[in-house]
Amino acid sequence: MKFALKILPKPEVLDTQGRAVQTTLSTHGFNELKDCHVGKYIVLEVEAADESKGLEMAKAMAEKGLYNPLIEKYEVEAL
Amino acid sequence: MKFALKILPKPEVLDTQGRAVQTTLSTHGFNELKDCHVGKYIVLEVEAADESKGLEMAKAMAEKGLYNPLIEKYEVEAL
Amino acid sequence: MNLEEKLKLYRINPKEYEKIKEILGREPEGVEWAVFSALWSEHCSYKSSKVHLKKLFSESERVLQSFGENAGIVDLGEEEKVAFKMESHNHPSFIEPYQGAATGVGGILRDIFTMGARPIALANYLCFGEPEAPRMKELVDGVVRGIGGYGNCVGVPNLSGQTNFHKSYNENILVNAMAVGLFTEGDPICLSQAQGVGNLVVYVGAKTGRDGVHGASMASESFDEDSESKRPTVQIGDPFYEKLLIESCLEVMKKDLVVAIQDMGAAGLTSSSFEMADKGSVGLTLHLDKVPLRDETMEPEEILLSESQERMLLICEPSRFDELKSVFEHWGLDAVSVGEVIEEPVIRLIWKNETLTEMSPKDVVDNAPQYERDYNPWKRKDNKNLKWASQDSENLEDLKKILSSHQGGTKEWIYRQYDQRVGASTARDCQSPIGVSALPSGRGLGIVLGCRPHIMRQDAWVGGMDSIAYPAIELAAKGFEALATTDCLNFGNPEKPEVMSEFVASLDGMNKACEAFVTPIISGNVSFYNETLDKGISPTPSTGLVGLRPDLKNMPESFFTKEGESLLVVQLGEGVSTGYWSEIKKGSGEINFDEDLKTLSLQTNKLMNAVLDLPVSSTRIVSSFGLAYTLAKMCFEKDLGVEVETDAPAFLEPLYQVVVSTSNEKAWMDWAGEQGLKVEKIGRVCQNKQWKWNETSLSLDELKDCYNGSWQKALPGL
Amino acid sequence: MSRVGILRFPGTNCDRDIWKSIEMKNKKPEWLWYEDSFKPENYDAFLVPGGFSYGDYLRSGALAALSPAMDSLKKADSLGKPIFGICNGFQILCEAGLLPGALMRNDKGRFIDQWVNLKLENESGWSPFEVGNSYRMPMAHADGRYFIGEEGLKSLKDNQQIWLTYEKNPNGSVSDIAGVMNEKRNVVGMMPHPDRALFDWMGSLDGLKFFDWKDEA
Ligand SMILES: Nc1ncnc2c1ncn2[C@@H]1O[C@H](COP(=O)(O)OP(=O)(O)O)[C@@H](O)[C@H]1O
Ligand SMILES: [Mg+2]
Repeated sequence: MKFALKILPKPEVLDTQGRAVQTTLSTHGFNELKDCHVGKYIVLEVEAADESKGLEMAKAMAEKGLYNPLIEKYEVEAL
Repeated sequence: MKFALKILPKPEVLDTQGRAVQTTLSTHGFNELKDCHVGKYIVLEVEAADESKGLEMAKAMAEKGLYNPLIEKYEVEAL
Repeated sequence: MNLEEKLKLYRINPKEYEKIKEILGREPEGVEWAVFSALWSEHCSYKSSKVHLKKLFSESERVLQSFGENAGIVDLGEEEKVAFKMESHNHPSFIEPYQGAATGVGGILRDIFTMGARPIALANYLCFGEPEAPRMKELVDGVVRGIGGYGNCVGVPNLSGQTNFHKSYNENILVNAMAVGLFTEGDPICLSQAQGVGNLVVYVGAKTGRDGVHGASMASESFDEDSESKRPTVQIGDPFYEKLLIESCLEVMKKDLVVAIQDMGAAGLTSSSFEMADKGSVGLTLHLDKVPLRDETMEPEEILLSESQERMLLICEPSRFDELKSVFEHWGLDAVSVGEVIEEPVIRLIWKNETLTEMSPKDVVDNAPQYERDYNPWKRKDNKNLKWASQDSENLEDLKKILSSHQGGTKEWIYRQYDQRVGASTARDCQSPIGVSALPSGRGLGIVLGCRPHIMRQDAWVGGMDSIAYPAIELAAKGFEALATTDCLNFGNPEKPEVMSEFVASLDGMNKACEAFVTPIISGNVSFYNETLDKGISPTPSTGLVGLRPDLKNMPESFFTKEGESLLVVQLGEGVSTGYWSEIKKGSGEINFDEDLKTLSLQTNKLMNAVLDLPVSSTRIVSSFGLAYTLAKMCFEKDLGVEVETDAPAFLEPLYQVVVSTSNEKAWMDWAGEQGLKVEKIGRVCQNKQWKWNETSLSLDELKDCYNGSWQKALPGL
Repeated sequence: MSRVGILRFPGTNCDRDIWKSIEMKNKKPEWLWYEDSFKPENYDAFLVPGGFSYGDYLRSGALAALSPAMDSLKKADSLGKPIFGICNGFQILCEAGLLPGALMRNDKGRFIDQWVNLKLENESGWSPFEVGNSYRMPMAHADGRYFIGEEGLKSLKDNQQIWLTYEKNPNGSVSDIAGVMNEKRNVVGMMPHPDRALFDWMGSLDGLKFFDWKDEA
């Protein structure tokens, strides 16, 4: 069973990568780009009895240290 | 309009981050984790006439350099 | 909110509140609370330490700028000058180790280039708890990654460091960073006095966010309690932005476009604007609504207190503003005029055409409270019985235990993660006891850190003295003359007399040594309240010294380079400590030090000259674990062994001795006779891979494995 | 005197080191700013220095590869001009497609600063030219693991495009690769720093041998 964690910097936290990507792309021909945030995409393949168990597990892994709650937020998604 | 790029290392490329996450998690007792891949999650906020135009733009940005086809693959998603 | 709650939230005590009312002639209102809270904080006002810092030895012929500016400056002659300073980022690093340490590096670099100097070197002084303490592995990893992440990216080499482990740091780690900047011919020194009525106040760099806004300051009536997003936000450092800021700021200074400049550090815009105005005896208008914001919903109080990184405030003549702006634009940065210098000595805070308040910077800055905290006179411990003599209890096999311990083992894991050569001027890196940067004039600039917490625990006065003497001797052993000092005084709660007593005693020890060695303290920082649940840290007045050497030729190595060379020990002073090993083994230690510092300094100076004049291949100060350990470390690099015959103790710690290896023993012995110094031959360097001490012989390969394996053993997985 | 264009991006931090290296070889260095196009005909050779262009954000070298100066550099390549990228400069040249392959995070996931010994595998348009010789210099990078797919590697080998290899692989690079060249051999890139091995006091002089090129030598 596969799950994806989408991890992004919290909105109030400075997103240094997002800032650099946004300014660079918008000056190089993509001025339609208004905002950009760069985070992590983690695919976890877990062995679980059912989807809800798997989801729980994925969350537990995230909480164990795959994201930093002081500066990041995350969502889980079943793939 | 917001779009997300999900970028992952190509299967033939050694995913050192994925490997590191897996080792850490399994030392923490998450034996159910069978495989793990770490990539990027990029949220783009673009000004576009409609969704299909926006999607096109997001793809164009990806192709312009947000991913490196030699080592990565990506998917776009409208948010 | 009643008054009591408010005072608590803004961390202002009742007496201070009375003083504020006296100053204002009324009760404080609105943002005034935040301004007093910030500027009267321990961090900004030095209220517990100022009376003692005033006593510090801080001048010499070479000192161009001492306390009072962003960093001190020393004249090196030949049109070269250096600015340097050290600062703590202990608490933020404990909360978020990567960002805490990274922003610590960013902050200290800004202090340096604000003065007009190009940063050329970094050094870091770290204290961690026991490896098995909760979160410790994560803290070590995060701090080291953070320092490397920032320093490497911004392109300033890390040349030196020191790392200590002790249980007193389990819940209060220390992260102190030092930066050194260079002025070459024609580089102006820029100061922070606002001047020139009608000049513009210009905001440069990153946009302001809610980063680091004090919990205390969040309490103003204007905020609703429930708002999650208004909680203090972790400050994020962007070394890439900092690099742009360095280049652009140095360029505008060189083009003479700035009248005054100041970085926005602790308490952000508030402290920078009030201090600039105060120093220049002028006033400023500040249109807070013109400050570039990351989040448009920010309120004036948050803008005033934000500690967003990579921002500067500068004063510029209106006619030069366009030129200034275009330099920043070239580097991709915004420069925005947010106010004006006015004659009336007040800070006028304006928000959408409405004056929020007018406050006199003199009243707030100069009238900040100062406390003479209680302390007791220091009683030096009398340990006259402790002698420099071989101990019955010594077991030479313990050398393996020392080398395999995290305290005595390699720190390579740390400095491999630091770029030590960017800038192409590194002559000695972190592997050497002192870092050396090659100056354009061809001379060498030595950088070294001091303060050994185990000595502090034995005697705070001697520990303070040692924070200067030990690094000064390390410099001399490579032929460098110590020129000046910066410090970072990390202590527990100053309201406790026992902590304050240690503070005063160690400062006195430092000061006496600075006078004797003529290494004035020209910049620094005090970090109190390193305490959790009533448990404070070992007193840790870390120091950074810079030294100068006339050339880079024949600089001694710190390891043996040639077989057959004689091993000599040069004695400077007669002090003795039971050393670090005794503390680890028995939990405590003793020290006997009763030296005439003037003599110690003279002897050190003689050693420096000898290193420059006499044939010498390697030198190394005998360190915390004693002679046996020091010799072993000198063997590793080239796999050369030693044969030692001596009746010296193996693990006691001398204050002080220096090991010298030379092909010309006679020259050194003659010198010792002439100069009246004690030099003893203890053995020779040999080809076979044995560490031999009298009858005991240990395999060098085994010792090396102990040393190199120590890190993984203590912190597996890192 | 040969004119050497040195590219500068926001975040480049070995630019002044390269300037020094070029001057030591009695050549004339000139800055080329990333935002500005330039005329390749006016220069004899080009250097892309190390550093952290754009903070290494997204991928090392990726954002720099998008800048106008890189379009001019591609023209320079089409004219066969010698181009040399060091460290971040190597990453930029790969991201821009001027060199094959990609540089990924070191296998242990950490920045590594250490001395390395390199072996010259094949001759390129850039010095040194003594195939088989070994050179000692520092490296300092987080993203230096050279990667190229199987086919790519085969063609690198077949065309003798592997320029330098590590004596002892520090970062997990495929086939110990420390530097490569393009098919025409005018473009080269390497991760270690010859610009940090120029004087005795630096610990090695080997770096001095890396700042000449064929049409001049
Ligand atoms: N935090 C650090 N950053 C950089 N270098 C460090 C750090 N900690 C220790 N080092 C370096 O590691 C080497 C060994 O340190 P240490 O074991 O304390 O021995 P020494 O007695 O030589 O200082 C020293 O040369 C020191 O400069
Ligand atoms: Mg040391």
